[in-house]
Amino acid sequence: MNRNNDVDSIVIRLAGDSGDGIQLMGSQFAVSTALAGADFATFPDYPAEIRAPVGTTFGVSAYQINLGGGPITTAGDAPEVLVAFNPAALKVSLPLLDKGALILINNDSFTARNLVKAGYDTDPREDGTLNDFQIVTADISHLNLEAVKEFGLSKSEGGRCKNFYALGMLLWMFDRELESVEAWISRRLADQATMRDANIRALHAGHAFAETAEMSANLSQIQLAEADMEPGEYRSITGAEALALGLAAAGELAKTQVMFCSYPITPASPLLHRLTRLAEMGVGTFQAEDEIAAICAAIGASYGGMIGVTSSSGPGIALKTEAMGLAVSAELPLVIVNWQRGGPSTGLPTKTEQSDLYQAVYGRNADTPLPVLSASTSGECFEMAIEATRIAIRHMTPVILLADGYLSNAAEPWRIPDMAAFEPITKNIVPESDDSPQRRAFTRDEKSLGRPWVTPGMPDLLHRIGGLEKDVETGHISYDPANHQRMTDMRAAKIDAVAEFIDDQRIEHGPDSGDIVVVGWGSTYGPIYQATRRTGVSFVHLRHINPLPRNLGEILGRFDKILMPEMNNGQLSTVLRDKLCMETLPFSKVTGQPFLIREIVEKIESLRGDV
Amino acid sequence: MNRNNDVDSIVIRLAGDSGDGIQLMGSQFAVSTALAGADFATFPDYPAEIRAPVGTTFGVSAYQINLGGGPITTAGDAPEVLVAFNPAALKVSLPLLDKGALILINNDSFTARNLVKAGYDTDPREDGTLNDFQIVTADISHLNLEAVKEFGLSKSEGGRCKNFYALGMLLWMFDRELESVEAWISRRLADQATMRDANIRALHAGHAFAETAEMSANLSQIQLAEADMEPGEYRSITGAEALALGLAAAGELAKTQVMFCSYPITPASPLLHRLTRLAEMGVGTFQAEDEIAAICAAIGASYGGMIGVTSSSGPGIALKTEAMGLAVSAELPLVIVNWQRGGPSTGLPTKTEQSDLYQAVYGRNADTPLPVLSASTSGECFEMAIEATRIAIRHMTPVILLADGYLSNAAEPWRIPDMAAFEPITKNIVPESDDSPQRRAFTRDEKSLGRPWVTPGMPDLLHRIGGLEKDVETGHISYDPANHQRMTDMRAAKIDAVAEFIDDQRIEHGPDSGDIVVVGWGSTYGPIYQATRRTGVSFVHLRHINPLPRNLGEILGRFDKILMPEMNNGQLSTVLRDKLCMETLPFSKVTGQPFLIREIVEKIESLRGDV
Amino acid sequence: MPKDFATSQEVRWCPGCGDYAILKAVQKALADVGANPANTAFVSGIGCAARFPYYIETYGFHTIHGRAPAIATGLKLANPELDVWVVTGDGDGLSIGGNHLMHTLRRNVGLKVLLFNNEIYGLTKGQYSPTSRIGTTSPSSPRGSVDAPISPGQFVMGCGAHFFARGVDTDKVGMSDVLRQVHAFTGTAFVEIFQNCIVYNEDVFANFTERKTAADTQLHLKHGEPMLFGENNDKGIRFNQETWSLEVVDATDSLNEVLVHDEGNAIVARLLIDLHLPVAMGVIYRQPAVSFEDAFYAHHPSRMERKKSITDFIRGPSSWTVD
Amino acid sequence: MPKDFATSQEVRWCPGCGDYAILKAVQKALADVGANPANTAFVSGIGCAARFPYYIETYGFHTIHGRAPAIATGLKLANPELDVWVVTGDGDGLSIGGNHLMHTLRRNVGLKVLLFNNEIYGLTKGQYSPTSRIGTTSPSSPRGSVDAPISPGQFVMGCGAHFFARGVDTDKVGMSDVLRQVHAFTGTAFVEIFQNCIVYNEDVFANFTERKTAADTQLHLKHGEPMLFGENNDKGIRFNQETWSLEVVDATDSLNEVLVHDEGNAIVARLLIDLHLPVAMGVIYRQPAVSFEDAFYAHHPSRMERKKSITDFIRGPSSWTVD
Ligand SMILES: Cc1ncc(C[n+]2csc(CCOP(=O)(O)OP(=O)(O)O)c2C)c(N)n1
Ligand SMILES: Cc1ncc(C[n+]2csc(CCOP(=O)(O)OP(=O)(O)O)c2C)c(N)n1
Ligand code: SF4
Ligand code: SF4
Ligand SMILES: [Mg+2]
Ligand SMILES: [Mg+2]
Repeated sequence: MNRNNDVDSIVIRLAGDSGDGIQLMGSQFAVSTALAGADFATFPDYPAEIRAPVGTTFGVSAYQINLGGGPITTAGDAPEVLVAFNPAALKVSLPLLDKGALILINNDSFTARNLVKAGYDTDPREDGTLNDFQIVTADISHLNLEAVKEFGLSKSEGGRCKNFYALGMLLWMFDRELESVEAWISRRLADQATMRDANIRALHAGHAFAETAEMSANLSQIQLAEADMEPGEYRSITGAEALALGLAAAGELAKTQVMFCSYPITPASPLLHRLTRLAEMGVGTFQAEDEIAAICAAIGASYGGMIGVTSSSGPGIALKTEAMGLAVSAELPLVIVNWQRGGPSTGLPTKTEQSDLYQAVYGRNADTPLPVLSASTSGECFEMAIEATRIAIRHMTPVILLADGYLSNAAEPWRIPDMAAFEPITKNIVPESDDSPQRRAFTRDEKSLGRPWVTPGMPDLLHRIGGLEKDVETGHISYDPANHQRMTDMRAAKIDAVAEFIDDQRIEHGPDSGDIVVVGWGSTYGPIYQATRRTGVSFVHLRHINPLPRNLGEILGRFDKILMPEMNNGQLSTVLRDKLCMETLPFSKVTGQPFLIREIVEKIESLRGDV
Repeated sequence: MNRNNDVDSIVIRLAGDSGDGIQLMGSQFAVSTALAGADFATFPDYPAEIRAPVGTTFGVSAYQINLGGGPITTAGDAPEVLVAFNPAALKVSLPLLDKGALILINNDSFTARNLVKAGYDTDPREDGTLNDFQIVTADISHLNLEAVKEFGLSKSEGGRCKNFYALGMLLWMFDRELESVEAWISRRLADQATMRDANIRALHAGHAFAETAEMSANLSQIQLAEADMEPGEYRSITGAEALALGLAAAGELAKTQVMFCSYPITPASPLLHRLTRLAEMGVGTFQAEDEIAAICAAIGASYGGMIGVTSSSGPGIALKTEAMGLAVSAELPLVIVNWQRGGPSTGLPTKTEQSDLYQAVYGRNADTPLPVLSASTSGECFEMAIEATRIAIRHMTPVILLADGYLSNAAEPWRIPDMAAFEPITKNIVPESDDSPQRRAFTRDEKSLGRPWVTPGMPDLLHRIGGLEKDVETGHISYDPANHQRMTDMRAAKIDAVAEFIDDQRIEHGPDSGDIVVVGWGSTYGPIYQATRRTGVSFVHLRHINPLPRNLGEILGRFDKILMPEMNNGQLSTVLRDKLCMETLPFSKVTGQPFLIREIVEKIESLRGDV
Repeated sequence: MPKDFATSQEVRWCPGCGDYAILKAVQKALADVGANPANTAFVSGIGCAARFPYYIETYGFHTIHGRAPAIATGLKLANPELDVWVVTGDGDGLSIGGNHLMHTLRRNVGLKVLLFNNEIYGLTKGQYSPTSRIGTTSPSSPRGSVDAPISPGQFVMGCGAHFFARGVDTDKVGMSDVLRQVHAFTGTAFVEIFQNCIVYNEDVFANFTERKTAADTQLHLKHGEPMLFGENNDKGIRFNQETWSLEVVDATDSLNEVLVHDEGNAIVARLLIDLHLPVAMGVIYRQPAVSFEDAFYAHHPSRMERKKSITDFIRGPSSWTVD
Repeated sequence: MPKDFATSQEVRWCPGCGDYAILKAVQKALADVGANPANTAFVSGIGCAARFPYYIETYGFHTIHGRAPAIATGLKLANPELDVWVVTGDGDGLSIGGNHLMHTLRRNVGLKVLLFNNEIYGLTKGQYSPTSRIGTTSPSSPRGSVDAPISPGQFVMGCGAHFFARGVDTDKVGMSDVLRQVHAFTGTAFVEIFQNCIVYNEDVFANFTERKTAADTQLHLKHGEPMLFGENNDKGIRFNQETWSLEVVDATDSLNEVLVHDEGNAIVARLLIDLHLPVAMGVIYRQPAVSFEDAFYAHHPSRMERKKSITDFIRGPSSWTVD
């Protein structure tokens, strides 16, 4: 690590026990960082167990932050600063570090018992394990308890301020202000005056301690470059937050309420939790008895005139596929959000993956096409939620929006959009005519092929819908062979028609043609962005996966090699071979972990060697 | 129609009310045809309603038979003989006929009331509608009642013999013996002596009537060529029958019982019904509360050491996809049969389609590959059931076997196989070692990557399985990133390994290379077979769809154009583009009806024009 | 007029099917109570019974197997002003759809659920169902079924139902009385209708549905009135505390011992459900409680109205400006 | 020895979770009854409770959410000699898995079902569950839940259960007694275990599980014995026919009015299930009946043995020879 100098960006990892308040400390650090003008990206990495036994390696909770001059698009490859709250945290984090990294250790926790729990036979501080690193140790637990002594808290209450003590130290290291954190503590603990004051005290004490002679001998302040961010108002946002706001915004743009129906599942639940807090924006949440009931209730809500939305992760989406067919057949709008996680089956529920693309594009019985979108960053979840809703209502179809476990929890600075810039979402009009209501309800818009959204309660439009094949014109049940062909063609044409409404594919950066283009989708945006910038190759990132943007084939055709990094076994490659009949070079990583920038850089370099 | 002559083959369609006993009459006709040495293929075509109102067009039940010198592989394009039991039957069948066809009409049913019900304003026998056809009319209802008068039956009971009266006429026309039908009636109605005798009488009376002067003036006997069939013992078989027998045979070959768990659904139920009759062959059937319970009970049965099998059609298979992931993850054998039908959603439940290929190959969350097989003919369902079970047990994986609504009900002559010719199905061995039972239960065979089938009740092998990611060696839960990659790779390699065990792809007929090859799968075998024979182009038909036979790419590479007729929107084309990166020419028919031979012939001819 | 509730679609049940009579009864009941067709929706799953919406001139949604209660719940939440009816069969409602029914009932969603119980899977050609009696022979149980059936009444009571009634397909008077009460109920009103499938399960209920003997084999319940039946109301039902069960008594002798029907008594309701002969009909149990949608709206801070714009929320807990 | 039933796997529930005590009780009960580990299988769904099989040295299958009863049914059918236990939670068993539970119970499949009721979804971080009381605040119901909960006891009785018992996680004596009876039962033995989730729903059952007051707040039932409770068995339960409900009486005064527990009485069982204080514990209902697997095998023409070879069947009704 490049201490005592100005650096462009830096990667910090905080790690400790699940009970140590690491996630809180991390997100507060991120925000205070941002307030000082830095860009950042975070990666919360916590255990599968709810509350694993104290001191164990599988109970380690970590939070990685990459901050500095922008654009920062990933939480960073190798942490350059590690704050290790206990031996287990040290143990699991060490393999991630490059030589020379700075490790800040909480001495107090390195008891014989904790060393054993972490699986250390000897003390790593003394046995040479840390020789390649810069070590700074401090008795954080003890110092913190001293600092808050006067508040008369119990030992465990007092101990809970430790994360703010450590945060104080960090904030000094990066020369950040304490105000925003202080304000946050005051808000959050408004009705627990003692805890509030104790935490604020701990924060200041940590800051002061770092500034003192003893500490600053080993630890010096780091000046981060300011990010060169577009002017505007910013906030920190996770994917779940952005998607929740996006759905609410879509409802507002469509002048319709949003009914969100879901069943809890990792990592989809945060969206449900967020939406319960947006009730005053016309959002309702219904916790159904299972995933099937959830999508069915959403379909019912759409039938009733609200925007029905459901969300889950892979195993839950699997259960919803039969009902998706109904929504396709009945031509009702619906938004289905999939927060992908490691599989198959229960798999690695708290780890990220993007392996549900097959399921989204092809995973239904019969010829049942539907639009598939994908969000690339936490902030982009906002726009994609609006885009998904817009397509659902315009084409009267269910739409799948793919996100993943990483996006759900990862925070980044997000420029607050100007809502006036979004076009309203309009519904197809019921044709005025003497035709039967049934026919009027199935008179499709010529361009989008979307039918009008006729809902029970509207006078004079009584009609019946269902999952049996319908006459392409009258909407009545039809067993006619020729009609089935026409309906099958119409359903395909309707989804193809989406391409007429969406933006052309753009190249994120790099030359317009050349030897290599890297194609990504979803949360691999961050690492691919950096890797392609560093290597100067072209980067194309997909938000619309079905249908693909009309010009995609033409763009990709200008390159010799199409490299496709994916956190799955090559699923987007299948789609591109299928739809564009193009040879691609799949580059898979299926470990439950996001790509490192360097992994992609190396791959590009090795490809270049071949060229 | 080429009357009074020997003909090579002929297509006959029987059509009447659901209550007229058409299906029975058809299947008996087929068998007696076969006994006389003809090859045949049948296509039962019945209404969606259980018992539609008498005389309506939507209540028409039909049975089409193509018979003669073989090989006969489809029920034929245009019927050359139509037996119309009532006006509605005439009305719906007429559009299928070519000019010159012979129509045998039951005069008695052409009442004013029935004409109205069928939607005829005037009598088609008199208004010129039938000018292009040869018409033979007979008062079948009335003649039949006369014939059975002496048995003192009620009018409705007596009327129920009508189908055998008509069958007698048909059998005379084709110079067939009455014995086999008589024997069948005697067996079926063993405990209803009067009905038995009345039906036999009707059969003979019809036969005699056709022979009499009045009739034979209009109707003359047709001599069919004898089929040039391989020597052996034959029977008539439908796909549901063959699949049931195949599962029982697989159990016998594996020396294991078969537990079939399913939930009724059209057109999958016939397999359940058949299997309930094979109990003494070690087959159990469990009618579960829904499709999810059905696959789960099958998984439980497999876990308990029996061969778990489940079956459904598209919407039901959709519900099973989550549990398939569990079987993949837990590495348990399982056979999943999909009798495809028209979709999306409830779609056209009684019509055939092959549109669940996407679902079979790609339709699960995560990277969850599994083998996909497909049966081409009714008889082949037998071998494919054995093949599916063999793969499931060898590789310890769920296997999807695709069939369809057409195969479920269509009968054909089937050469009874010699069971001694099938290799036994062997289970992977539990390694003798000092390793933990958990590790032993997950020690995979080197070539197939299948693990041993260790089941509760075995002493000293206690271990635990589940859907969380497992260590590739010990089988214990593992959250390790590198292990997840290894397991993902292993799961893919295991399914790829299936290709090492299966037969190479063969060319059904036609040159080894050239301008056009037609590639099919499933029940399109019949029409493609005929169309390629007639046009002399090469024909490749797939039984293994995932993985594909190793040499497939090489074979197809020798042709300029790959024509792919499918009863879906081009799904196998996607798979070939994906797996072989080959350009194909999809040729879709999605009408719920099988391809006609001529449709494919025309397509080939138009392609040839292009070449 | 009942015929105002008929659609142009040809009714396609088997001739003689009990569904026809139920359709008539529902059309009549809707006309009687003056229902507004545009504000009425019928939601069904899959099965013969589930074809119902095609034949009734209101809004209608023929959905997928077993899921009608879940879809109807979403519809009712989206528009609580609607009268939402669910039509289901013993297979649709109690086999694949049991879970949704249970949760609908415990939540007390304002749906009117008509379960056509014919003790068979009609549409799929006659397999035994979860209400089929042990020993039912069918294509999937040629030697007779071995599964013990579920009692729809006991099941819905166990799920915390607030309204349970019964009717016979062809009993015009009884059915229209029940349907009117169903219409008036807030919360889940569940009706088991004994429906004759003449093709696959003919006359399974004949022992108590035959017109001739109905007076002796059916007990028509009325809240606050004694449980009397028989041609001259000469028989009654009494609770025997020794055996903890209901028994038939001669009402002329011991009228004072005859139970008076209290719709709110869940214990007696369960005894009535198990009564074999006579079979209890009419509203067996009714215990009004707040409906799910009422609780949902009462609790929703804005009653689903948009009180604030996205611009009021979008900043989150803190924001900063880059210029 | 109980510890013979412990696996090498580290137990990963939150420190203080009620699941630990249940694990101990089950391990002890298996040791006590001399269960053969190789002939015992634990099948579970997904949830904190469902981690159970990893920690017990028998065969084990950690399956998918809600489906354990269906998988266990297949297992039991394939090998009826096994002791098959199902471990489930209030979410796993009563939310997503309600349908399978219902059908398992009505069929009376020989499974031993332990439902760990903590009135919350533990594993997914604390959302309210179908047994959570109205007003439960949770991440998905920050203003309190509005759904009326299901009563596990009433539900299983409604499904035609033949065995229903209750226990408290930390009550060693009561639990081991119940578990022994579960082990001995043929048919579905269903136990609701009140389990404390210290992280997301701490002490919801404290009003009757506190050791100090347990004698006054729990009614431990024994077949054939009067329903007495209290420090000195000085309180009893009586049936009030006026109100059709159970009530507490002073047992010293009116011992003769105190009900004697009859496990076979489904009506009293339902009253006991609804009793608020004291809360009824132990075997509340037991009415043995033939199990599904016994009926299945008794009915299966060959008891699943292969009596005939495929070659005996393959010809079908008629065949012919081509030479
Ligand atoms: C997912 C799914 N599974 C199975 C079916 C097949 N299916 C249609 S209706 C039905 C049962 C019908 O029985 P019931 O609900 O009693 O209605 P009935 O026909 O007797 O009125 C079944 C199994 C289906 N359509 N969809
Ligand atoms: C198909 C599916 N849906 C949802 C989930 C997420 N999930 C896992 S456990 C659980 C609920 C757990 O609650 P409960 O059964 O009460 O068990 P507890 O954790 O409280 O012991 C849920 C919703 C899942 N794993 N799979
Ligand atoms: S099969 Fe039975 S339930 Fe279905 S329409 Fe026919 S008679 Fe009615
Ligand atoms: S979350 Fe609750 S139920 Fe789950 S392990 Fe922790 S304390 Fe136990
Ligand atoms: Mg039914
Ligand atoms: Mg729980």
